[in-house]
Order: sequence, then structure tokens, then C-alpha cells
Amino acid sequence: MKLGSVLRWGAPALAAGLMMSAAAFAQDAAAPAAAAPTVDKGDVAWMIVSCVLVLFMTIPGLALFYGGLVRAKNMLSVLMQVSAIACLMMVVWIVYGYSLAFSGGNAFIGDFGKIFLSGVTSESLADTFTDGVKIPEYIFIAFQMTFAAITPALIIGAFAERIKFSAVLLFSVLWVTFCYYPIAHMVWASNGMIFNWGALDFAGGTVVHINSGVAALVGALVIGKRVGYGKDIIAPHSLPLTLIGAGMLWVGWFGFNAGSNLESNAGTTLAVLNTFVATAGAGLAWMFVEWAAKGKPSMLGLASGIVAGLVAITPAAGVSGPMGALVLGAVAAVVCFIFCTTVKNALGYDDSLDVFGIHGVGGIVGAIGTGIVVSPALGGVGVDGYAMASQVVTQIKAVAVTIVWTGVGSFILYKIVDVLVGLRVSVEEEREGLDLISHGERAYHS
Amino acid sequence: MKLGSVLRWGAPALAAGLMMSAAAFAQDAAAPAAAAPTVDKGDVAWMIVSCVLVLFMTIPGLALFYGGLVRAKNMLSVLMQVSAIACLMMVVWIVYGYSLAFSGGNAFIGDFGKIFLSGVTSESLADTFTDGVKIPEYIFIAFQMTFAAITPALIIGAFAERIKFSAVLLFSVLWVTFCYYPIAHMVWASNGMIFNWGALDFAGGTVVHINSGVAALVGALVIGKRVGYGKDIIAPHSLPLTLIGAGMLWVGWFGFNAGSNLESNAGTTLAVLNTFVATAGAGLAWMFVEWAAKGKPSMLGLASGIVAGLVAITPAAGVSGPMGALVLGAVAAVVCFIFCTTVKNALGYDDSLDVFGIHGVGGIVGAIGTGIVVSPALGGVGVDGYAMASQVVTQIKAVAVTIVWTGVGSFILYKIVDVLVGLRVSVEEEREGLDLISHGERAYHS
Amino acid sequence: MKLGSVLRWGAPALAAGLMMSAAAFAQDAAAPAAAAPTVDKGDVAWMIVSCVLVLFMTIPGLALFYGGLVRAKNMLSVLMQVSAIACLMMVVWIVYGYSLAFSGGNAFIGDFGKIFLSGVTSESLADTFTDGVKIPEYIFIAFQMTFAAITPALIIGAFAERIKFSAVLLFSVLWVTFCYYPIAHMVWASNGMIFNWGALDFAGGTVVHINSGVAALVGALVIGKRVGYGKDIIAPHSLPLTLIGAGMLWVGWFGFNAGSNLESNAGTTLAVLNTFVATAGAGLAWMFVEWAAKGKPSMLGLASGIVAGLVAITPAAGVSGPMGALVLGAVAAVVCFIFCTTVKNALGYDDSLDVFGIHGVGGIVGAIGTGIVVSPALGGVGVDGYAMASQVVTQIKAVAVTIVWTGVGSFILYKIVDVLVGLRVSVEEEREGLDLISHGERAYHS
Amino acid sequence: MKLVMAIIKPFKLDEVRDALTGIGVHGLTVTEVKGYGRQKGHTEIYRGAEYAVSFLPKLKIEVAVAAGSVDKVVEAIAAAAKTGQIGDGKIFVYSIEQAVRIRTGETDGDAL
Amino acid sequence: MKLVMAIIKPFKLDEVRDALTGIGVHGLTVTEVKGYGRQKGHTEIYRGAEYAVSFLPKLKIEVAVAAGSVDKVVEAIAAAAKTGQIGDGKIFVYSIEQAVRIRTGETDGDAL
Amino acid sequence: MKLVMAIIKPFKLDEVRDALTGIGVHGLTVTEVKGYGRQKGHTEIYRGAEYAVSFLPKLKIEVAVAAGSVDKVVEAIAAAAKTGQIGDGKIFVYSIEQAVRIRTGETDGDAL
Ligand SMILES: Nc1ncnc2c1ncn2[C@@H]1O[C@H](COP(=O)(O)OP(=O)(O)O)[C@@H](O)[C@H]1O
Ligand SMILES: Nc1ncnc2c1ncn2[C@@H]1O[C@H](COP(=O)(O)OP(=O)(O)O)[C@@H](O)[C@H]1O
Ligand SMILES: Nc1ncnc2c1ncn2[C@@H]1O[C@H](COP(=O)(O)OP(=O)(O)O)[C@@H](O)[C@H]1O
Repeated sequence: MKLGSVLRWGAPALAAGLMMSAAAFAQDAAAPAAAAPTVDKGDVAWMIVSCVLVLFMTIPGLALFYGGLVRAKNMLSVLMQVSAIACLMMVVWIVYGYSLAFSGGNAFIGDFGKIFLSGVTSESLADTFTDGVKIPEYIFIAFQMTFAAITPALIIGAFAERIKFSAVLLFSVLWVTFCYYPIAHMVWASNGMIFNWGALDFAGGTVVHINSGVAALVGALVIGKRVGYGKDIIAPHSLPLTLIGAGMLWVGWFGFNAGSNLESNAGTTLAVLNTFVATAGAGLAWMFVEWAAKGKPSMLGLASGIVAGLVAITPAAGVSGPMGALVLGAVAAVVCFIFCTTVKNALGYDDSLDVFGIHGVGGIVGAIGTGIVVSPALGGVGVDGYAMASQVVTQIKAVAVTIVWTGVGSFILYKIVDVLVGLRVSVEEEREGLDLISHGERAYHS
Repeated sequence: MKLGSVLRWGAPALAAGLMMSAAAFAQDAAAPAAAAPTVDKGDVAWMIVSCVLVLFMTIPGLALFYGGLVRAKNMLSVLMQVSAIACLMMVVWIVYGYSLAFSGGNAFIGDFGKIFLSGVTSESLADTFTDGVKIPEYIFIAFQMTFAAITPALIIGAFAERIKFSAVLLFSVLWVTFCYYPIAHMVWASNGMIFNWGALDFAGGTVVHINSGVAALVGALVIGKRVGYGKDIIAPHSLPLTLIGAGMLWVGWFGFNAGSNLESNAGTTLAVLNTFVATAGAGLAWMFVEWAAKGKPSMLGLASGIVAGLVAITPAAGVSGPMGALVLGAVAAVVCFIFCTTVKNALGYDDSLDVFGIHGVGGIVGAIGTGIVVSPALGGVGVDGYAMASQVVTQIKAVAVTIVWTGVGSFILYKIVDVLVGLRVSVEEEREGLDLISHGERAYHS
Repeated sequence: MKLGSVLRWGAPALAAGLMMSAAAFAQDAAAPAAAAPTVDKGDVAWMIVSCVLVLFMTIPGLALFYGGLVRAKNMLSVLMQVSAIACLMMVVWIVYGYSLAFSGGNAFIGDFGKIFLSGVTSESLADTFTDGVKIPEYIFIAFQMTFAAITPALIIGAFAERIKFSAVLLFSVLWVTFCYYPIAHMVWASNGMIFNWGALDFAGGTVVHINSGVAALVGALVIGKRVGYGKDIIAPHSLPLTLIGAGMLWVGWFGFNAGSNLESNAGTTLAVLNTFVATAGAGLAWMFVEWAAKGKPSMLGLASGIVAGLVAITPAAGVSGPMGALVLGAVAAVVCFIFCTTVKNALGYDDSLDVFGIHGVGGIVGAIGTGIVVSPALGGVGVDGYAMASQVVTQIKAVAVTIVWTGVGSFILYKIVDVLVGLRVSVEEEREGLDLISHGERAYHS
Repeated sequence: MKLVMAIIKPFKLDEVRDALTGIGVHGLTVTEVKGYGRQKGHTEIYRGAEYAVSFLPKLKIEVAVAAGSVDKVVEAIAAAAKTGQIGDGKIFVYSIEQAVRIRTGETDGDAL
Repeated sequence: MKLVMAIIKPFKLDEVRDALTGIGVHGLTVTEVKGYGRQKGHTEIYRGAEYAVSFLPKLKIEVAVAAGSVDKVVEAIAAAAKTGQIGDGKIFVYSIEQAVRIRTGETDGDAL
Repeated sequence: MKLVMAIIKPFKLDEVRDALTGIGVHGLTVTEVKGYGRQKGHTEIYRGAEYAVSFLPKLKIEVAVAAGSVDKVVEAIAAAAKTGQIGDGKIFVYSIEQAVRIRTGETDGDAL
């Protein structure tokens, strides 16, 4: 039987920790010592659901969360960018993305061994974190595909309302190739550099959030401010759609965070509980801090806190205890609040939808905080030979590599795209709105 | 191995009834007589999904269902109240709520043995209704948390468009502590008073719907009518959002109703089928009755019927047969229709979104009807020593305790909140709209 | 033990092909040769989720996808029609629909053996495609019910904005009885005519999409054009709602396509992956073709392509390889694009929401293409004794029977409905809008 | 004939309409507008962005009346629309030279 | 110069616009308004609450024209907007003293 | 007194408002309108249906001013609203005979 040899994430001792709880599972008990790997239908069911949930996060979730925040004249452009990127990334993924991220290769990047999914069949299996427990490789491919689909879509919030559609597509393909696949490989593949440092990233804090957040910041700087920024009223055209999106993000994020356990066991349920409480804590933290600082608690603040909490708990979802998760979420929300309301204005760049302020900053707080909340002393599940200081240093190293790689890489890619197709529409087109200009439609009629 | 000793609901004979069908499951067959408890990954997968579905019911489901029904100027306040309550209830739940509801204690309330989830780890297990079948305690905590999160959010529909935001938060914390946890404990904990009477409440008819419905009625009476009520046009600002919400409620309610079986077996699939047909029957019943009585079938009517049916089948989801469910749903919808269109107007109070008229009234019909449709003669699954009359009396007793406890409790809590922070905004603020006044935002811009 | 003897779809060799991968499952390995059938909780969990997903496709998914495309004055009528049909079809299904479709009978239609679900209990089981693996009959009933609920709702897009509500309800009941149940029986029941020809229809390409698409075309022709069609601007009132709907359709379609495998195994994960890539490819294909042909890529185009891809992959979801799925989706999208933008205008009928252009045309491309992409030479899973030419001929025969049966049947039923209650509202009523005229409500207020 | 155009607070519409029908005026046209004046607006905050909004929602009411009824109409509107609070709005009057009822072709006084 | 203001049924807009361009008028401004008049409204029901809605959607069209063309314009609008059913709307005409085209600064007749 | 009615491009509102407050005019009323004129519209495509849209979003600004300030006001608006591109809009001026501040009952000049 040919097995896929992919391994998502798995400091061995941690995997062992998760297995202990799995020992209560009857099937496992029945499995002979080193027998054929087993595929449990419960795991398969959960992983299918996880794929569906991450798609749901993206379309309509993220599309709405972002779309509600722009002006009506740019609504469709945002919905379109998110959706088209997701589709394009799926196609690229099965053509060469999966191979580059997860097939062989070196410490930085995979190889072309599985382009066009060559060699993958219904019998191919992928590893989980538990020895001898496997899942069909098709579902591993699909699950990882949804991650690769949402990540570049996150970036577009930074330059919403002024980017050319062709530039969005071209940039996304380049960026996923030169920034996402390498970082994903480094962090999650068993031969990846950051993986072998022992850095913890349960569900993609570095790979997804810091990665996209930094690319977003660079994009906002390269592309420049919206016409009228700081002068005209540029208010969200439909906060209800943004809340629907935030709710869908939360709902879908269970696929993201708990699906990353690749099994349906007690460890997965811990990730579920953490994804509830970190998020709730973060939403409340943003709300109360804003209430204190600005005099009124806003719905957009609550929604922003919810997303900040989801971002922050992502790397820690399966390794923190519930109380650690609550604190991590709340801290991240407060830091993001300060960043989005004060630091950003002081720096004066126009990251339209605060992609860096929430995904970048929240991702950094989460990634570093993971090194703390994993501590058994704080209710975390621990890793073999855990020492807080050294784990935090490892986490910081992983963060630093991601920031530098993506910061430099994205800058170069934006410049290339600018030369090839141009990044930005004209001032008149920006005034008219991207919906009519780029897509020939308007979002609302009577 | 330390086991959680929680038991959700389980007149023993009924549990046995559900087990019979479970006997077809291979794993069970393989389990030794009184061996170690087993955790099935299929159960875990289903319970995770159930948690996600109940969150989805709440945000964005309930938020939209309610939000679409208010005027645009109060839209965000409703979305915010529902979301903030949900977050707050999650935090309170892991701090002391779970402990008060499900840890030890007496016939009325639990104790503080598990505050901050102390002692709960990845190895902790919780009972299901099948002997020897367990689920991780984390997922039981998360599942019950979602119930505690949505219930106080249901109440806010009664005083939407005029309540102070600080009053909402304060009331919710008090109410969940003094009304929800005790009733949940009485009905679902193995040492709970109502549980031991043998009252049936599969998924929360008393605990969730009657409980919140009665608190809503009291709130509408204490807080008073909206400015312009009965004079101005106070029409729903977006019925499409209300329908999206109703659809999401239906979708999410499968987590509520079928998740309450705590396993993924044939009994669960009966709850699924019932949650389809009772709801469909109720939606149609409301539609046809309205068509006959008012001359036109309205979409809001259909949506209201759908929710009424979901409420009514909640206590009976796993114990009724499909035909009983259909009838129960239809009857509840007709009773709720009469209540919301006639009785309420006659009584003259302003329950803005008919929380009592649908959740309270529908919950009462469902709770009492459960005593009837459980009858094996009517296709129900039966309980040990079932006699319709005595079961109905037991159901009525459970309903009565809930109404009295919550009616009195809520009244006192509203008065306390009024003294502490004030319940209601000023007339000018109410005219201006809560979105601007309380949250400094507007829902829609162009 | 009494077993349900239903069989959804299962050219035996194909089932065997799927089983090969299932051989890796531990439970199966442990099962004695011809022992008692087993029910796996993972399968049950997945099938419950699939039911929920198909409901989600319908309400709010399809309702929004369609609703966003009509003018604001007809919004509620569309939401109402979709929702009321779904409810009505559920009730009809448990009364006699399930029996007519799946209980005994002859090559064309079932019998009345299971009306009112008589004889079905928690112990009843239904077959899957794997020998000896069963699922509770309740969940099979529920799953098939969701298919019967969405199919007639698809049709209403053809005559949206001008149909009488009573006509919609009456037509739906007649059509499901005389067109849907027979075709479903012919294609999926083990004694069905088309099933026994060996035609492949994994998840309902003929039964659902061609069936509804042809009924839609006939409806558009019989009922006639909207007032002002081709003269006034009849633009979608809310494309964001249409995109939310499209996203929900995609999300829910995993229940449709992957749920149709009736188990949670490797074959299911193939259907999942195909449902991603065919859809992504179709969305992009429509987008790029439109960009080339019309100068701008539209969001509605992308969304239309997504739906066309979902339709096309439906019959092939579990039998195509991922690359075949990608090509099939893309080809279908291009054909649908040409049809909706050119052929339809040339023919001059008013299929308001392009039900035939997408479900009919996409369904035909998919059904015939399934005969091609199933080829092992193209990465498909193959069927016993596969020869492309003969399989394609079989597929065409199945398509032809469906078109003729439903084309003739629908025409007769429309005429009957016209005589009984009238199909169309008056011109003044059409101008005023169906929301006020038929339902006494308006979708939006301020 | 005169056209009386009034800018009022939105929640006063029903009272104004009732006042007008009370004095026998049975036709009017209403437009949603935004007003800028002495009444101060409010501040909205969306994350880091704060906006001072000075345009406030108002309704514009237009009533065509015979010249002789103008004072009565102006008084009725002024009385019904008044709250005494800043921002109550304005009434402007100007002459119209011609009026036509499209349905019948009636003109001037008969058209109202 | 005169300003012709017409209140019409919304679905008549295209016909009115075509009628005007037919007589050489190539500029106009349209506003969505609500009208109250003899045309009766409808009832809306939302659960237990029933509302009699008497304001109906109309469009207001404003066209500035040279004084000499007024009659032609009024006739064109009246003919195109007429259905003969109650609620067809009104046309009002008043004088304007000055007109400016912002782009060029042209005034009066040249500004139209 | 005069009423100055201007049709402008929407994104020019703030500049026009600032120009007016700059010359001491502190009240105005704004309406969202659709304009038809020489400025060409755009084409929208929804699947097979293509629509030429010739009505473009504009804002109508109404300012009541003392007769003596009219020229200043017209100039201020014209200057602030001008882009030099087709579609900049128009300014129309007409007389109003009466003005009332609803809150106080003040009339004419005092009402503005
Ligand atoms: N000079 C003006 N021209 C046109 N409309 C005006 C003028 N001044 C005020 N308005 C309108 O009247 C409304 C109320 O004016 P404001 O100065 O706020 O209060 P008050 O009516 O109490 O004087 C404004 O919102 C605006 O719509
Ligand atoms: N006195 C009036 N002043 C301003 N607008 C009016 C007046 N009377 C009627 N209207 C407008 O004309 C529209 C049509 O009037 P209505 O009396 O319903 O029918 P008809 O045009 O057939 O007389 C109304 O909806 C309103 O917008
Ligand atoms: N005769 C007219 N009457 C009323 N409004 C007009 C008239 N002509 C133009 N408008 C308004 O002025 C706007 C601008 O006019 P247009 O001819 O497009 O460009 P320009 O202002 O450069 O001449 C139009 O969109 C319309 O709202």
C-alpha cells in the first residue's frame, strides 16, 4: 500500500501528548502493534466538514466581511477579488501548488513530484499526528487547498477600492508561488526549516496570518492611499454584511483550527473550545477597551475583536488550555485595537481594511504567545523538553523569518506586477468606483 | 481514568430504547461487557459539528433574524446585543457557568467544583445516553456553552429598539446566573429536580425557549412600549435578512436538536428527520392560516412558522415519530399565529419581535405536546411505564416551574438593573436610533 | 433485523472500485465475511451533515442566489416561493413521495408501500454502495428529501417576477409527483429503468438539474415574457445577496455531491476534491471567456460559472478524477456562457434567471461528460467493462428520456394549473410587484 | 398658485400630513433630503477613522396650493412640524405659473 | 426661462425621457419621491401589525427650458406620462431667473 | 429672497459646502438625484442582458439666500463644483416670496 508521507505539524512529543487522550478510543486499542494504518470514518467525516468550513470562511465569509466595509461602488470588486482568487488558487494548487508545498524538496520548498496530483489515487493516504492513523490523501489535499485559497484573498483588504483586477490576479499567483508555498513548506512539511526548529504553528498563524498581513502592509505602502483618504467620509457601506461575514468567519474557523488536528479526537475538541473562548474574550476585550477609550462600544469593534481573537488563537488552538486561550485572545484584541486606532493613524498609510492591523499584528501576538500558553504550568498541553524562554525565542525566529521573507518577496512582486499590468486604476476610475469600471456592474438597484 | 459524570437527559428506559438501534453498530458489538468506556470518532465529529451549528444559529443566524425586523436605525444595536451577549456568556460559562449548571450541587443548582474548568483535561470524558459510550468533556462543555450563549440573546427581541446597551449586558449576566443555570441544572443534571420527575426535554424546550420567552414577556411589560408604537409605521427594515436568519436558524437547529443526542446514531437521525418535518409543517401551517385569515400568505409568516416549528419540536426532537412531529409543528404554528396576531394586540404590550409569542408560546405547546407525541401508539419512541396523562402532567409541572421561577426571577433582575444603570434610553435617543446613540455607527452608507 | 432495501446508485463494478479504497478502513477489515450489516457512526455523522448542507443550499442559499437577481419589488416573492416549496415538498415526501420514489414498484415508479413512512423505525437500515455497510433509513429518507425539496424550487427562476403564488404551489406538487419521483426512481432505484441501463448519475445531474432545467424552459415558454422585457432595465437588485447565495450553494453542494456517496470514505473525499476543482475551473472559465468576449469580467459571471460548474460535476462527482473534473467544469461553463448570452437572446424567450441556461445546459454537458471523465485513461475511477463510446451513448439515452418525460409532462401540468388557478398575475400587479400583491409586504423599509 | 416647500424632521411627517388634510389639502409630495444648518451633527467612528457628520436626515414636503390658501398651509405645517428644538426646518414659498393634472389634462386650480 | 417640474409614475420615466428628447430637450434631473394624493395606497401586514401605507413611489422630473418651449414640453410630458388611471401625477411650471452651466460658466439659454 | 438650486457631481459636495460657509452661508439642503444630459453614461451587463444607463448620480443643492447675495453664492458654487469635465452640472436661480423658520416662526431674512 502506497502511503502519502505528508506530515502537517508534529513536534513528536506533542503528538504523543495528543495521543494519550486518543488512547481512550476503542479502535486504537484494537489496532495491532505495527499493523496496517487505519482510516477512521469519523476522521474522514470531520476532515470533509473542515474543508467545507474553510470554504465557507472564504466565500461568502471573508468576501462579506471585507465587502461590507467598502463603499457601495466598490462592493462587487471586493466580492469578485476574493472569489476569483479563491478559484484561481484552487486550480494552481492542484497544478503545482500542492507539490511545491508538500512533496519532498528541501528545507525551503517542495519539488514537482506531484504536479497535476500525479500518483495520487483513492488509495493514497496522508499521515496524521497519531502514529498509524491516516486519512485519504485527497482530503488532505483539499484541506490544505482551502488554506492556500483564503490566504492571498486576505491580502486584498489592504488595497481595496483602488487596485486593478488584473493586478490582483497576477499578484496572487506570483505571491502564492513565491511566498505562501515556501513558508507553508518551511513551517509544516517534515523537512521544513521552521518545522525542524520546533516552532509551533497549529493552524497557520505564521503561514496564513503573518504572511498575508505583512504582504498587505507592503501593498498598502507601495500602492498608496485612496483618493480622499483622511478627507472624505469613507464609511463602511453595510456593517450588517460585515457582521454576517464575521460570524461566518468564526463558524468557518473551526474547520481551520480544529481541522488542523487532522483527526476527530479529544485534542480536536480542545481546539474547538479554545476557538470559542479566545474569540469571545477578544471580542469583549476590543469592545470594552473601545468603550473606555472612545466612549462608545461599536459593533465593528466587536466584530474586529472577534477576528483578532480568531487570528491570535490560530497557532495555539490545539496546544493552549481554555484559560490561556481566553487571555491570549483578549491580549491580542487590545494590541490590535491600539494598532488600528492609534499606531496606524500615526504612521499615516492606508491599509483600507486593516489587514496588517488585525492579521499581521494579531498573528504576531498569537505566534509569540503560543510559546507561552503552551506551557503546562498555564494549562497548555506542553511539548517535550518545554522551556518557556527558549520556546518563545523559537517562535520569534519563525515570525522573523516569515516577516522578512514575505516583506521582501511581496515588495518585489508588487513592483513586477506594476511594470507588467499596472497596480492602480486612474483617479477618475477610482471616483467612479471599481464595480462599474472593472466589472461593468453595480451592486444595488431598486 | 477520571470520568466526567455529567448526564444530559436520560430517562433510563428511553436511553435503552435509543440503544436498541445502536445495537447495530459494529463497535458496540465488539465492546466487552463492562470494559473501558469507548469514545467514537464519529460521535466526536458530530458533536463538534453540532457546536459549530449552534454558534451559526446565534451569529449570524439569530442576529439577522432579529436585525432584519427592526428599523434601520437600530440594526446594529440588535446585531451587537446578540453578538456581545454570546461572547459574554461564553466567558461566564467557563468561569463559573458550567460548574453551576453541571457540577454536583443539589436538586436546584450545581456547585463551584469546576470553576475555571478546574480539573478538566483532554482525558476527561462525559457520559452519553448509552452506557459505556463517552465523549470528551471538552466537547460537552463547548456544546452546552453554545446553549447558554444563545438563550439570553433570544430575550433581547422583546425590548429591541429602546434598551440601554449596558442594561443588556448586566441583565444577561444576572439572568443566566439566576435563571438559566438553575433551570438547566434542574432539567438536565442527573440530580436535578425536574429531571428526576421524569419530565422530557430533549433539546431545551423549557430550559431555552420557555425560559427566554417568559423573561422576554416580563421585559416587554417592565420596559414599556416603543415610542410611536401603534401609531407610526414600525416595519421590518430588511425582510431578506430576516429570511437569511430564519434559514440559518433552521440549519443550525440541527446542532441544537440532533446534537442533543450526544451521539451519532439512529436516534440522532430520527431527531434530524423530525427537525425537518416539524419545521416544514409549521411553516406551511402558519402560511395557510394567515392566507385564510388575512387574505395573503406573507414571507414573514412563513419564516415565523418555521421558527415556531423549530421551537416546538425542540423538546420532542428525539422522542417523537416523524408524523407526530409534523402534527406538533403545525399545531404550535397555529397557536403562535393566533397569539401573535390577536392575543398580543388585545393585551396591548409591545414585545417587539414576538419572543414570547413564538419562543414562549411555541415552547409551551412543544413541551406539553412532547408528553403526547412520545407515545408509541402515535409513533413516538416511548418511555418506560409510559401513560399519556401522567406524562402530560409531568410536562405541565416542568413548564409551570420554569414559568414561575423565571417570571419572578426576571422581574426582580429587571428592577435591579433599572436601579443600577437604567433600562431605557431617552425619547430623543430612541428617535435618533440606538446605532448612533449607543454605538456611534450607522448600519448603511452609500 | 429488517433492512431497508433501497439502493441509491450503484453500477456494481463501480461500487467495487470505491470499495477498494475502503479496504483500508479498519472496521471493514475486522468485519466477518457475511456477518450482520454494520453502521458506522462516522458515516452517520457525515450523512447528517450532508442533509444539513443541502437544506443550507436551499434556504437561504438558492433563495438568495435567485432573490438577489430580481427587482426589489419581487424579492420576497422569490424568497417565499423557494422556502414554501421546500417546506411543501418535505411534507409531501414523507406522505407519499419517498414511497413513490424508493419503495418497490416497477421500472418507472415506486409503489405506496411506505406512505406515511409506514414500517420505518429507528432500526430500519438502508444500503450504501459497500456490501454490508448500512446507514439508518431515517437519514436516507432525510437526505433524499432534501433533493426532492430543492429541485422544484430551482424551476421558479424561469418565471420569477410574474407567476401567481398559488400556481407555484400547485405546480410544484404536481410536478414532483409526475416528473421528479418517476425520474428519481428510474435513475436511482435498483429496479429503475435508467439505472439498469448502467447510466451514471452520481448526485443528480439528470434527476435534479436536467429535470428542473427543462421544466423551467417549458415554463418560460408557456408563461411568456415579463412586462418590459428587452425594453426596461431589469437589473439584479442586489448582487451581493446573489454572491452570498452562490457561496452557500457551493458550500451546501458538498452535501449534495459528497453526501451522495452515502459513506464517509476515500471515495467521498474524491467527490469533495472534485466539487472544489470543477467549480473553481468553471468560475474562472466563465470569467475569462466573458472578459474576452465582453471586455469586462463580471461578478455575476463568476458566480454563474461557479453554479454551472457545480451543476456539471454533479453526475460525475465521485467517478471523475480531479483533472477530469477541472476540464468538465470549465467546458460546461463556456457552453453555459454562450447559451445564456447568445443563444437565449437569439431565441427570444424570457427564462428570468437562466434556469435552463445553467441547470439544463450545464446538466446536459455534465451528464454526457460523465461518460467521458469516468474513463480510467483520463484519471476517472472507471466502471466494469467501460468503453467510452457505449457509456456516452447510455448517458445520452438517459438525458433524452429525462428531457422528453419532463418536457411533455411539465407542459401538460402548466396547462392544467393555468386552467385551475391561472399562472400569471395581471400587468398592473406585475408592475406593482409580487411582494405587495401576493404577500402584502415589502422587502425593504428604512 | 403657490408652491409651499417645507424642510422638516422626518418623524413629523404624519403630523404634518394630518394637519394638511385637516385644512383640506389632499395632495403632497415628499422627498428624503439631507440638511445642513445650525443643528449640529454627530460623530461616527469606524475603527481608527472618525467622521464628523454634519448632514442630517430631513424630509422635504412640496404642496401646490391656490394662492389664497398659502398662509393657512404655512401655518398648519409650521405648527405641526414644530418641536421647538433646533433643526425643526424651514418653509419656503414661491409662485407657480401653471399646474396640470396629467390624468385628465385639467389645469391650474382644477389640477390640484 | 422656466422650470417644468413633473411628478409621474416611475415606470413612465423612459417614455417621458424619449418624448422630451423627441422635441429636442436633452437635459433633465430626476428625483425619487413619495406622493400622497387621491390614489389610494395599500395595506402591509407584519405579523400582528397592519399598516395603511398612503405614500406611493413617484418620480419627480425637473427640466429647465426656454420660456418659449414650455407648452411643448408640458404637452410632451403629459402625453407620455398619461395612463388615464388615478395617480398619473402633476406638472408644475415656474420661472427661473438665471441658469449657469458650471463647466463653462455659460448662462441662461446657453446653459441649458 | 432667492433660491439657488445647483446640480453637481457628488464628490464635490464637501468643497461646495466649504465654499458656501466661506462666504457666510450656513444652511443648505441636499438631495440625491439622477441626471440626464450630455455626459454619456455607461453600459452594464448582467449575463445576457446589456443596459445602456444614461442617468448618472448627481446631487441637488438648494440654498435660500437674500436677493443681494445671489451672485456671490452662484459664483462660489460654480467655482467649487467645477472640474471642467462634461457633466459638472447646472445652477438655477428663482425667487421665493416667503421663508419661515419653523422653530421660532421668524420669517424671511431672519429665517435663513
Ligand atoms: N439657507 C437655507 N437654504 C436651504 N435650506 C436650509 C437653509 N438653512 C437651513 N436649511 C434647512 O433647514 C434645516 C434646519 O436648519 P437649522 O439651521 O439646522 O435649524 P433651524 O431650522 O432650527 O434653524 C437644515 O437641516 C436644512 O435642511
Ligand atoms: N397639491 C399637490 N402638491 C404637490 N404634489 C401633489 C399635489 N397633489 C398631488 N400631488 C402629487 O401628485 C401625485 C398624484 O396625485 P393623485 O391625487 O394621487 O392623482 P392624480 O394625479 O390622478 O390627480 C401624488 O402622489 C403627489 O405626488
Ligand atoms: N435642461 C435641464 N434641466 C434640468 N436639469 C438639467 C438640464 N440639463 C442638464 N441638467 C442636469 O445637469 C447635469 C449635467 O448636464 P450635462 O449636460 O451632462 O453636462 P454639463 O453640465 O457639462 O452641461 C445633468 O446630469 C442633469 O442633472
